[in-house]
Amino acid sequence: MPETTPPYLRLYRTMQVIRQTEEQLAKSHQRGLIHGACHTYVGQEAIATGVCAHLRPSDVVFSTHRGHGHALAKGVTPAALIAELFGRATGCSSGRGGSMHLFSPEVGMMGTSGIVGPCILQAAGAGYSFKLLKSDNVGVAFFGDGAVNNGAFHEGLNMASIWKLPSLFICENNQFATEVPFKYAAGNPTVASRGAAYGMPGIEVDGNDVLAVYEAAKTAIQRAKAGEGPTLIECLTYRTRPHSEGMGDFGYRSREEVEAWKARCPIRRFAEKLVAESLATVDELAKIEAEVQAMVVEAQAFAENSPWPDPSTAATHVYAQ
Amino acid sequence: MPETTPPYLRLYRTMQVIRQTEEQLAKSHQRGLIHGACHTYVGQEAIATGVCAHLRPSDVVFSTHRGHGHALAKGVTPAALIAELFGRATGCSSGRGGSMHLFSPEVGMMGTSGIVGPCILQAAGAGYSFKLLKSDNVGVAFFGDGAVNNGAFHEGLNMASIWKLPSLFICENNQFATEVPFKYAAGNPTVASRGAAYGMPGIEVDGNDVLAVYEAAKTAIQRAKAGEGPTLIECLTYRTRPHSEGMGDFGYRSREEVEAWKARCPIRRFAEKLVAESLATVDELAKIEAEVQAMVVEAQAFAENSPWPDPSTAATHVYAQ
Amino acid sequence: MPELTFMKATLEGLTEEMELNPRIFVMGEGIGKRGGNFKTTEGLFDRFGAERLCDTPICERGFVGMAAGAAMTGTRPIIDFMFADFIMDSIGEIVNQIAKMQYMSSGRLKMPVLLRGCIGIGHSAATHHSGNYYPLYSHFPGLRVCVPSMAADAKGLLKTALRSDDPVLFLEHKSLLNIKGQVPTGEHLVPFGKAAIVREGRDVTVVALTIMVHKSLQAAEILAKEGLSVEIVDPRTVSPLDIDTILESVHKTGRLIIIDEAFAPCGVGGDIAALVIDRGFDDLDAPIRRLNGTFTPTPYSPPLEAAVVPSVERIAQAIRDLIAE
Amino acid sequence: MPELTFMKATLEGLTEEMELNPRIFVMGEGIGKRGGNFKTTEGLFDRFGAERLCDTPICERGFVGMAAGAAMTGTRPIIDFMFADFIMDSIGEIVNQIAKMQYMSSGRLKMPVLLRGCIGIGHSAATHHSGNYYPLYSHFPGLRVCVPSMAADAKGLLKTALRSDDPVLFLEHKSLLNIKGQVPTGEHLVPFGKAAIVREGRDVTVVALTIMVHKSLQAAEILAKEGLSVEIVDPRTVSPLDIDTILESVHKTGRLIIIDEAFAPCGVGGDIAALVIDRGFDDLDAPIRRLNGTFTPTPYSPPLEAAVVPSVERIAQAIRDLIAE
Ligand SMILES: Cc1ncc(C[n+]2csc(CCOP(=O)(O)OP(=O)(O)O)c2C)c(N)n1
Ligand SMILES: Cc1ncc(C[n+]2csc(CCOP(=O)(O)OP(=O)(O)O)c2C)c(N)n1
Ligand SMILES: [Mg+2]
Ligand SMILES: [Mg+2]
Repeated sequence: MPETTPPYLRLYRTMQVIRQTEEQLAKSHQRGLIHGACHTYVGQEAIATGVCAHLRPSDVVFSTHRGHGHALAKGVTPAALIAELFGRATGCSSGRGGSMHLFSPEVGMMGTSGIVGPCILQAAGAGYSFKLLKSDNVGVAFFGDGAVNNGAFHEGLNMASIWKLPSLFICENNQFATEVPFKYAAGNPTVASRGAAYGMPGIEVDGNDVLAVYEAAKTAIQRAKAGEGPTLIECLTYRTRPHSEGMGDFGYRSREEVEAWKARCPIRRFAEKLVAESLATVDELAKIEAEVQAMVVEAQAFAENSPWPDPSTAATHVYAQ
Repeated sequence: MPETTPPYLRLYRTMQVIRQTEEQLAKSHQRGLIHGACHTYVGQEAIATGVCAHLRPSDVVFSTHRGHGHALAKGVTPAALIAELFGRATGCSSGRGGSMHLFSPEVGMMGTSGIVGPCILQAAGAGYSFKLLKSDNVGVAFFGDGAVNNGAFHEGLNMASIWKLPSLFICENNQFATEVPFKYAAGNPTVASRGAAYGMPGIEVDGNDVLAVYEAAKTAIQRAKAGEGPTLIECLTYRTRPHSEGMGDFGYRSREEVEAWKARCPIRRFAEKLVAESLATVDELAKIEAEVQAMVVEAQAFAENSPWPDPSTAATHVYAQ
Repeated sequence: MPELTFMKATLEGLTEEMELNPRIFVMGEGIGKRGGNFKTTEGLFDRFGAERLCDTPICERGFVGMAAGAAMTGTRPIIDFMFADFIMDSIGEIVNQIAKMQYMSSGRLKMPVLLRGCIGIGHSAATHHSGNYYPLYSHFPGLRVCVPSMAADAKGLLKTALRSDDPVLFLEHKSLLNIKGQVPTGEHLVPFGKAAIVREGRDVTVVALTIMVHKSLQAAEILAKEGLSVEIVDPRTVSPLDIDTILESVHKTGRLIIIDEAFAPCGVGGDIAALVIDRGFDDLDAPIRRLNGTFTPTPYSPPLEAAVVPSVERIAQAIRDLIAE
Repeated sequence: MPELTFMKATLEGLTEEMELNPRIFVMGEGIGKRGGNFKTTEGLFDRFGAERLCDTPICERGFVGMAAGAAMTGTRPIIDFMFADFIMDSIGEIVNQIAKMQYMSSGRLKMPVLLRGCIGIGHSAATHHSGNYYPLYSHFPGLRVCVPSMAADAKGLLKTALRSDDPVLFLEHKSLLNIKGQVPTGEHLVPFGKAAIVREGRDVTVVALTIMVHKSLQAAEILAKEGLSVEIVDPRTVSPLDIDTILESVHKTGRLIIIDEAFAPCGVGGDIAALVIDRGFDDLDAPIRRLNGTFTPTPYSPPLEAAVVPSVERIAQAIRDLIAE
């Protein structure tokens, strides 16, 4: 539930969990422990963190190929995530999914998708359920700027708006879809202004400022729960690692640009702010960082030591029961 | 090519051709001469007429289930249209298409579609061809308000905009998709304002005023040919017959509303204006009306007397050559 | 048992299930107050209200995608497409999302989505309103595909679908909608994957799908007068497909022909033929034949349209030929 | 003849045709400067410029729909989907527009659209990047479907596709992209609907598709050491399907097995089986068998993924079993 004072240390911890897990995954990718694609969330941590801080397990999240951060912020453990990417039976999708198919309905992580677009529709659909069931849950879609020019965005936002569904549409505008700049791909290069086309508030926030995201999400959730309908939030951000681990990175953007954004690291910025405004001490933050580090080391060991799934289960659960 | 003075009498004639052909078709539907669906264009004549007046055979039109008016305005003869709806070999689609699949590429009528949406994309695609071929043709999509909430609208307009394609997007907002009001179906109930989402001019015109449509189309075509990109034109209008011949009409709208719109008949209004402003005499208009009537009577006879297609040709032309 | 049309039978099944289960809702174009283009939801709007009979904009992909999200969060959406042709814009949501969600979540998510629409050639509906798409859906794991031919089965399968946690394609041939049949009142469930022998016979097994069941029955009448005894099997669902019933029948008759309005290539008939030749090789006294709709988009004009669909006479002749083989 | 990878062979064919025909252009995500996710357009951007190598937003339905309009107005679009899975959002444009346009216009419009994308299971790509969709496309009239397995065929079919006025699905198994083969330079056209006998044999006919051609060749090597003589037919295109070559082979061997990574139901194997049993009934000395990928969404984890694909060993065993039948 929206709180009056943001849970500063919890936000900090979540961002640390994401960052450190991602860095661990990047290393594991180099070691060949990850078998398929691996799209990290480094640089965008503030977004999943700021939004998911408001969500209960019964609130649901639908996400994309770049979904590790959402899964972690929603409550999937680093161990379950890492094990999934290692293809182990203990992974959050029992090894069936890998990086792009993270499922943990127990905590409201309803899945990431390797196809761009569907998460938007699914979050609208969840909103429809919640409206019909008269529950006060919300459905949240996280998606990239690349999804904005897709028909799913148009159809999903329009329906969510006309039926005033309790849904949030969080666009993480990291300015590129793989290597294609959003400025090139979109006739109108601001996402937030697209809300108007659907009669929906469109809010632009600094996606590297966790408190800004937190506040925007808070307002949107209040709106959703009050039956006033969905909100589109554009979070301006940047991914500071390549599109996918192992891919080249400087054919379409410059090292300088990447470095400039690294300097705007949402975690460092937040830490500085907390200390500067005496909301936390350097020691408190260091302690969190160390705790998280221990957790990630343990998660890594857990994943590496986890068993492979049993090949005889390869075709179970295609149908119910 | 855009002219300085609108071709008043030609516009009047085209509207008459559409109206009279449609009324003939409505009668034929009652007589059982039309085998499938029949969506008439009565009330919307000014739109096809005003736009197509600017088009040469090499400019292309893509249309919808409600496409009779576009076909006629683009140069398909009433005989070829009526014969098509009668399922005859002499029809513009050799009897293969009926009301919703009208093809006459010779005159730039590239087809109507029974599926809502594709015409928008095809007109953008034609624009891409023309750009690549460096021809000065334009691609035009006519579509209803119902298509505006469809992903094809979003994707097609965005791409046409970013590549500055010579395409026109003509939305005939007759306020209903079958029986569903546009106001209900759309989060933002003006179509023209949607242009902004794609960085494209969005123009609203009175779709029952042929000169207004004519002028808007003229500007849009100039823009397209100058390489400045596409235009979205919303033509506010109303269909005064049921969605499809034989369907009920007053479960979702009132007789009064229909009558009020009948009073705004684009043909009568235009005739009155022409006479009032001494741009034509009553006699001139009556003569055109009579000529058209004769033509439609002849077309009807032609269609009724035309041969059926040969069943042995039912599967020819599935593939080329 | 009362006589009902196919359409009324599904309406009865739907009404009963919506009464029983408040989580069921319907989405589609004109399925609210209008009651559906094919009267599939007639009267339900007044009974259940706008939230459970939700009129949509024209955005098939969008609302199918929403159905996935809704099903994952505790409700049971029915998407009423009117014409199944309109589903094509949402194949991505069906094949890559809806069909895969249970598997990818290792069974932790259920996917109780019912997708219904009218299929089939007839009434000069022309090529955008005439498709038969069950082979497409049957090819993909994770989906159930119902193709009832009889009013009672339509009701029974619809009710089964609305109690199943699997996504179901429920495809109704337009020309069946007004066909009448005896329909059990109340609780009547037809299981998935259980074929019906709609006519018993000795000389040949005819597997017929949807409208072709009725045409085959007429052909069988003609052939009976010629002394030929035709057994007709209606699979009722094509995924799962009840191959055992077909094999038993072929074991008895030694001959098999599949009659299907849908296109032959990569169709249900090929599948049946392959399964029978694999498992019932020694039972076969003659080649397996298929009679399908012509491999062409559907034309509008009545004589052309008639030419692309297997007629009673062509069915009868194909059966005669096979028996003579 | 130079040795080229499959990927370089298609790139060579594409480059040659783009040189010859200025109306050809390519659309897709990252196919411009980046040269394609699978390097399918490497170097072409510099050679032909941005208009002919057009990077798109992520809106597959949109640009496939545009391709239809472009093809109708004098250009020849190639849509490069990278993964064929992404095509699913545009099935409506393919099945209801592109495939039907020539027919509906009675041949007055042509539809020279090439739709290419990578298919197939492997490399832990998981379920949204692993589909084999050729059965879906083969079911619908109006489309051509190429599934080459060899570098030379890939080039030859691609060039044929780019001179055909029909819409073509060109589907490349990811695991083939780096396989090498002798590829004729310059003019080299492989016709649609002509199968290749990739290995001659006496005891059994194996029809194998895409990657399974290579696995079947390996299996045949193993079996040769056991004294079994395996003939392998690669259809190369599945629509049209060259059934005559298959029938001739079966006439010789008396036995048929179809090896296909794609799902069995409503697949190409069923179609082949049905055609062979219909036309070659008397040639068959044993049941027809199919060995397909398991009927399940594709899992990510290596041991699971391996379990759902026919392996060389399973192929060899299936052939042995059939010969023993
Ligand atoms: C429908 C579809 N088309 C193409 C792809 C291939 N693809 C994977 S990620 C990606 C770029 C996505 O960009 P964006 O949405 O901005 O997310 P980001 O990677 O920047 O987080 C593309 C094109 C896909 N996954 N789905
Ligand atoms: C994709 C798709 N969905 C549904 C339909 C059924 N349908 C035919 S016409 C129509 C309403 C179209 O409304 P609009 O676009 O406003 O055109 P109008 O009939 O008002 O001219 C609908 C829903 C269709 N043809 N295509
Ligand atoms: Mg991005
Ligand atoms: Mg309308």
